Amino acid sequence: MKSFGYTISEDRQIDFDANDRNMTGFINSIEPSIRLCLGCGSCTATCSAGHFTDLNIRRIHTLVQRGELQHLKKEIMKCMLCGKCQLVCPRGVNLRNLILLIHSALEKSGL
Amino acid sequence: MKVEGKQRIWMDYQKEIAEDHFFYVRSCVRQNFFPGSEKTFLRILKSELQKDIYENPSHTTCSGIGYHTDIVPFETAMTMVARQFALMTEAGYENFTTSCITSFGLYSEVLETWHHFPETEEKTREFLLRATGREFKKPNNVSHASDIIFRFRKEIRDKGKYKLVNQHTGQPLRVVEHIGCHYSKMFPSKGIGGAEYPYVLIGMIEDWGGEVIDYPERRHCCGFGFRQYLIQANRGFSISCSKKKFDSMEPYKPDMILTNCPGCPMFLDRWQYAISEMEGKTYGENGHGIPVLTYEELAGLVLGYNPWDLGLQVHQVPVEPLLDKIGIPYDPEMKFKGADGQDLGKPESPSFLKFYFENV
Amino acid sequence: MPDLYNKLFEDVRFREGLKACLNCGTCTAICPAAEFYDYQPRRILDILQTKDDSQIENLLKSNTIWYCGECMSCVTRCPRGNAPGLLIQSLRSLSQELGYFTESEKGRQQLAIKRTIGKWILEYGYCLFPSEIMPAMHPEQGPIWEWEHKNIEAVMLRLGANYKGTGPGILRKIPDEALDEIYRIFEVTGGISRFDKIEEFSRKKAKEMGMDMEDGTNDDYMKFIYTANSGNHTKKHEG
Amino acid sequence: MSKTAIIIGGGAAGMETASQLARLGIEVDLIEKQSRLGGHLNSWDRLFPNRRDSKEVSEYLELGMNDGISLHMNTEIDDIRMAGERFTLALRDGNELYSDALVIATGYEVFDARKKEEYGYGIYDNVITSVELEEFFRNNKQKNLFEGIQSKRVGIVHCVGSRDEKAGNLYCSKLCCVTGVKQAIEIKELMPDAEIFCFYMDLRMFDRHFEEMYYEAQEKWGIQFIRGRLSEASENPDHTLLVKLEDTLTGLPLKMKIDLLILLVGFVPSPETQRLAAMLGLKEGDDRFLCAADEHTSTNSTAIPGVFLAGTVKGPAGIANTITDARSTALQVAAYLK
Repeated sequence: MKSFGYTISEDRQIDFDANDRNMTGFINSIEPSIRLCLGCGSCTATCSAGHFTDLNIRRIHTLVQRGELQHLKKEIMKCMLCGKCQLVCPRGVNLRNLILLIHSALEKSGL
Repeated sequence: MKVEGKQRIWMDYQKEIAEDHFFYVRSCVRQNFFPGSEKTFLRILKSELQKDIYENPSHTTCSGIGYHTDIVPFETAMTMVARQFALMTEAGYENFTTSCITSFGLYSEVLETWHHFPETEEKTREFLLRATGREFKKPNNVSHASDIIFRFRKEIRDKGKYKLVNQHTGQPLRVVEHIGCHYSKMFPSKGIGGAEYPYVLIGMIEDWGGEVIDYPERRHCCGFGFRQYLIQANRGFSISCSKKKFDSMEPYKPDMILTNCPGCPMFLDRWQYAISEMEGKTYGENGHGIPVLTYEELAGLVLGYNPWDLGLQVHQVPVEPLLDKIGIPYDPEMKFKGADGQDLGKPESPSFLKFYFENV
Repeated sequence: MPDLYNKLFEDVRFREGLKACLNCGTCTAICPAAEFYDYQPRRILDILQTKDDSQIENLLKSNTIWYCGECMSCVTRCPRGNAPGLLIQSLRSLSQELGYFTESEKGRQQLAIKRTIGKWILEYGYCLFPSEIMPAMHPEQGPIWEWEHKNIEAVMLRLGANYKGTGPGILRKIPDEALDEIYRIFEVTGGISRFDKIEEFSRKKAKEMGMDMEDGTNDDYMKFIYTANSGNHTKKHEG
Repeated sequence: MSKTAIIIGGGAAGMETASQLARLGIEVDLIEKQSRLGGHLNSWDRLFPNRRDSKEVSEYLELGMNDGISLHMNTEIDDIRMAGERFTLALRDGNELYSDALVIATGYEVFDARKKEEYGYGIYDNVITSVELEEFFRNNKQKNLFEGIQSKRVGIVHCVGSRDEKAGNLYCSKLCCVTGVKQAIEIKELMPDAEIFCFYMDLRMFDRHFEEMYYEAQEKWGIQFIRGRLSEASENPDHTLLVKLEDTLTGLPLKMKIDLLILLVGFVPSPETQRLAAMLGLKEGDDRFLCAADEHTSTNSTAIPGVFLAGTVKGPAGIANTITDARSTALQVAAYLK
């Protein structure tokens, strides 16, 4: 194959149908409160780790719902599991458990 | 898909296209890559339709590619446009027609800007006068050359020798149309059929006997993106856009792609070659690729012009399979000959895209 | 720091392009650049709406504003009549006026465009000219272009062009008087000054980067900006 | 001679105004251009937020159609003349009606979804409006909504023709959000294995029990909400739809395959409302709905003495608010005629 000095890229869209959402199902079934997010961003605003890193807990939550978990391994390590997000969530979403479940879902699937 | 729904929208975007007496300006990309198309356009207008169309040798680029790569300021581009209008005014014409979609978009943008911000028109007039001593009237009618072919598509069909029908199966050819972004995305009312379902090429395809294929990525840009192709480091973007379109249209098995923009046919043609070299992937039947034509080339084929007079030999994706389907005779020996049969050698064969083959 | 927001506001394209964004994302949804680059037109409006000059300065110095392909697909869709594509054009103009474009990999490419397209406009009166489109710089043009380029005069003759000829026709020689006129247009309207700024700021940058820069297309800096790609432009996820 | 009122429009607003005026002893002519009273209510299946059958509300309104109300069905108005404090209505059938007060209750119509060209309504096979879904619920409940469709993914598109300069409507239609949530739940009730997505910009759950319904949709029914306005739909070879939007909470463009796309069409003033307004010289707002005498304090009267407004001629409103508004109009009319 020839090289012309550049590469053909995959698009960055969330390709919902191409994503494996089994892990999403697994996480949501163990922690049903995850479904209740209304996207307000209180969690991200208060996030201790978010003040020092680019961790965005709301974005992580949304990505999990879209089946985009594969890249989150490094991302969730930034979380200090302090639980402030959960404290401020107006819908009582257990975000701390979300982080733990992402961890075990990734581990389960060998990622 | 219900075509009546589209027809209703087409009715909403009727556009006035002048009948005769055109002041013609050329396209930089088209002259470089598809000179036969401009030649054919003038031939059709003059000898088939007996129209008056005038070209002033002094007209230049509108600077559109410079403008959209942002090295040319808006004030400069507006004054370049004004100069073309001045040449038109001096020649006594009022109907301005351009071969280029980037230009068409720029002329439309400039006229709209002058309309909404009259001080910019005043300033432009001052600039033009100072730089060239010229003055101008705004055109009465601005059209893209494809609008004109659209307007006279039925006359072309009536004079035509060929239809877009597969002579082996009797079925209409399956045609994908690709509209240049700057034709109507900025100003939907300036394009025939609007921005979402432009009708300008569909009208030609249908009236000439073909069948139009709508596919999910129809509206996607070819990926030129001006600076995105012109700089080698950015070309990955450009090729990825085209690939997205090919992947999306592939399941519909199109017989050809028809375009109205100067750049798009070049990219849709060349990127098929590049994709084949980079990934071994070819589109279309038997590794031949999907032929990409300009509307002038297609009109020329319908009218029975010699494919090698139209410039179909300077396509990287071979057009012979399409000619065979329509039943258009051609002389393979003459494909790469110069004027008077002069021997110019032949292009090399690509690694994967089938370029040379036995005449069927 | 210059008064950036107000400078942008002087550009009619900026005034036309920025009404009030409601952050719906219809622009980003169909933006080809957003599909392949770490880029969201919506974010551009978000930042501009803050009128915060320090954020705008970052934007003017970033790769971000150079990802857009100016296809204007965003303009068709915006439910508030904003035009992200026009805003990009005004940002790019200002970035070049202030020399900020040399601070980003994608911005630095402006010199290469100026020295090709810009030069050809003034020299030939065309944005492109076949003899200048070197197969080596455009390998994707394929064997067909290699053949055509090698036989350009004969191919142009075969296809009915008036290649470098007088009078009307395809790729005719544009009369010197006409070329003089467009040069004067560029002088009067700020085109030449834009070109000079691109040269001047690039020269400064090349020096700062310790690279050789001459006047053509073959010096180290030109080759570098034409081909350099950090590979950091397409990332989808943080971290 | 006792004073009378004419009410134009036999939907919820007109019916309730007529009923209340009759109760107050005022003689009323109620004009309806169709053959049936009830207006849009006849198209709805169940009402938000409690999903009660709309027919119950229709029955309530019909109970009010008592003595003292002269019904003029299938009746169109050609002209209205004002002389002194009397109104003369020239009807299409050649008859004339007279009154001392006039109530405009000609309502709204739903946005024509074909104008939102990029969603392909009227072009792609599997794009329908929220109104068509209601009709389906009302008439074909036993049938499978997905007949001939393989998988069961539904997309519900908010703000179709609302909050949209290009559709000509800058305003929010405010009832579409809750309609979407209601319909999402109803689809899920019919087909528990359906996957349902709402594509929204903001969820305007402004009224009592609306927010709770949103909560229920998420908690009990697993409806998924994606924050981004739909940018375009196109048709796949298998007649499913490819939709594109930005998932704005992740900042990434998103595409997905949808089997059935439901467009939540908003309110626009009905042509009849606009025609009567022009005839009488009533003031239209920049949203083309009619203006009352005062936006806060005189919401039922107009600048013209004797001309009153009821219901959705003044802008988007739900059934409960429409009925409340109609009662308030009736009181104002009664006070004026006294």
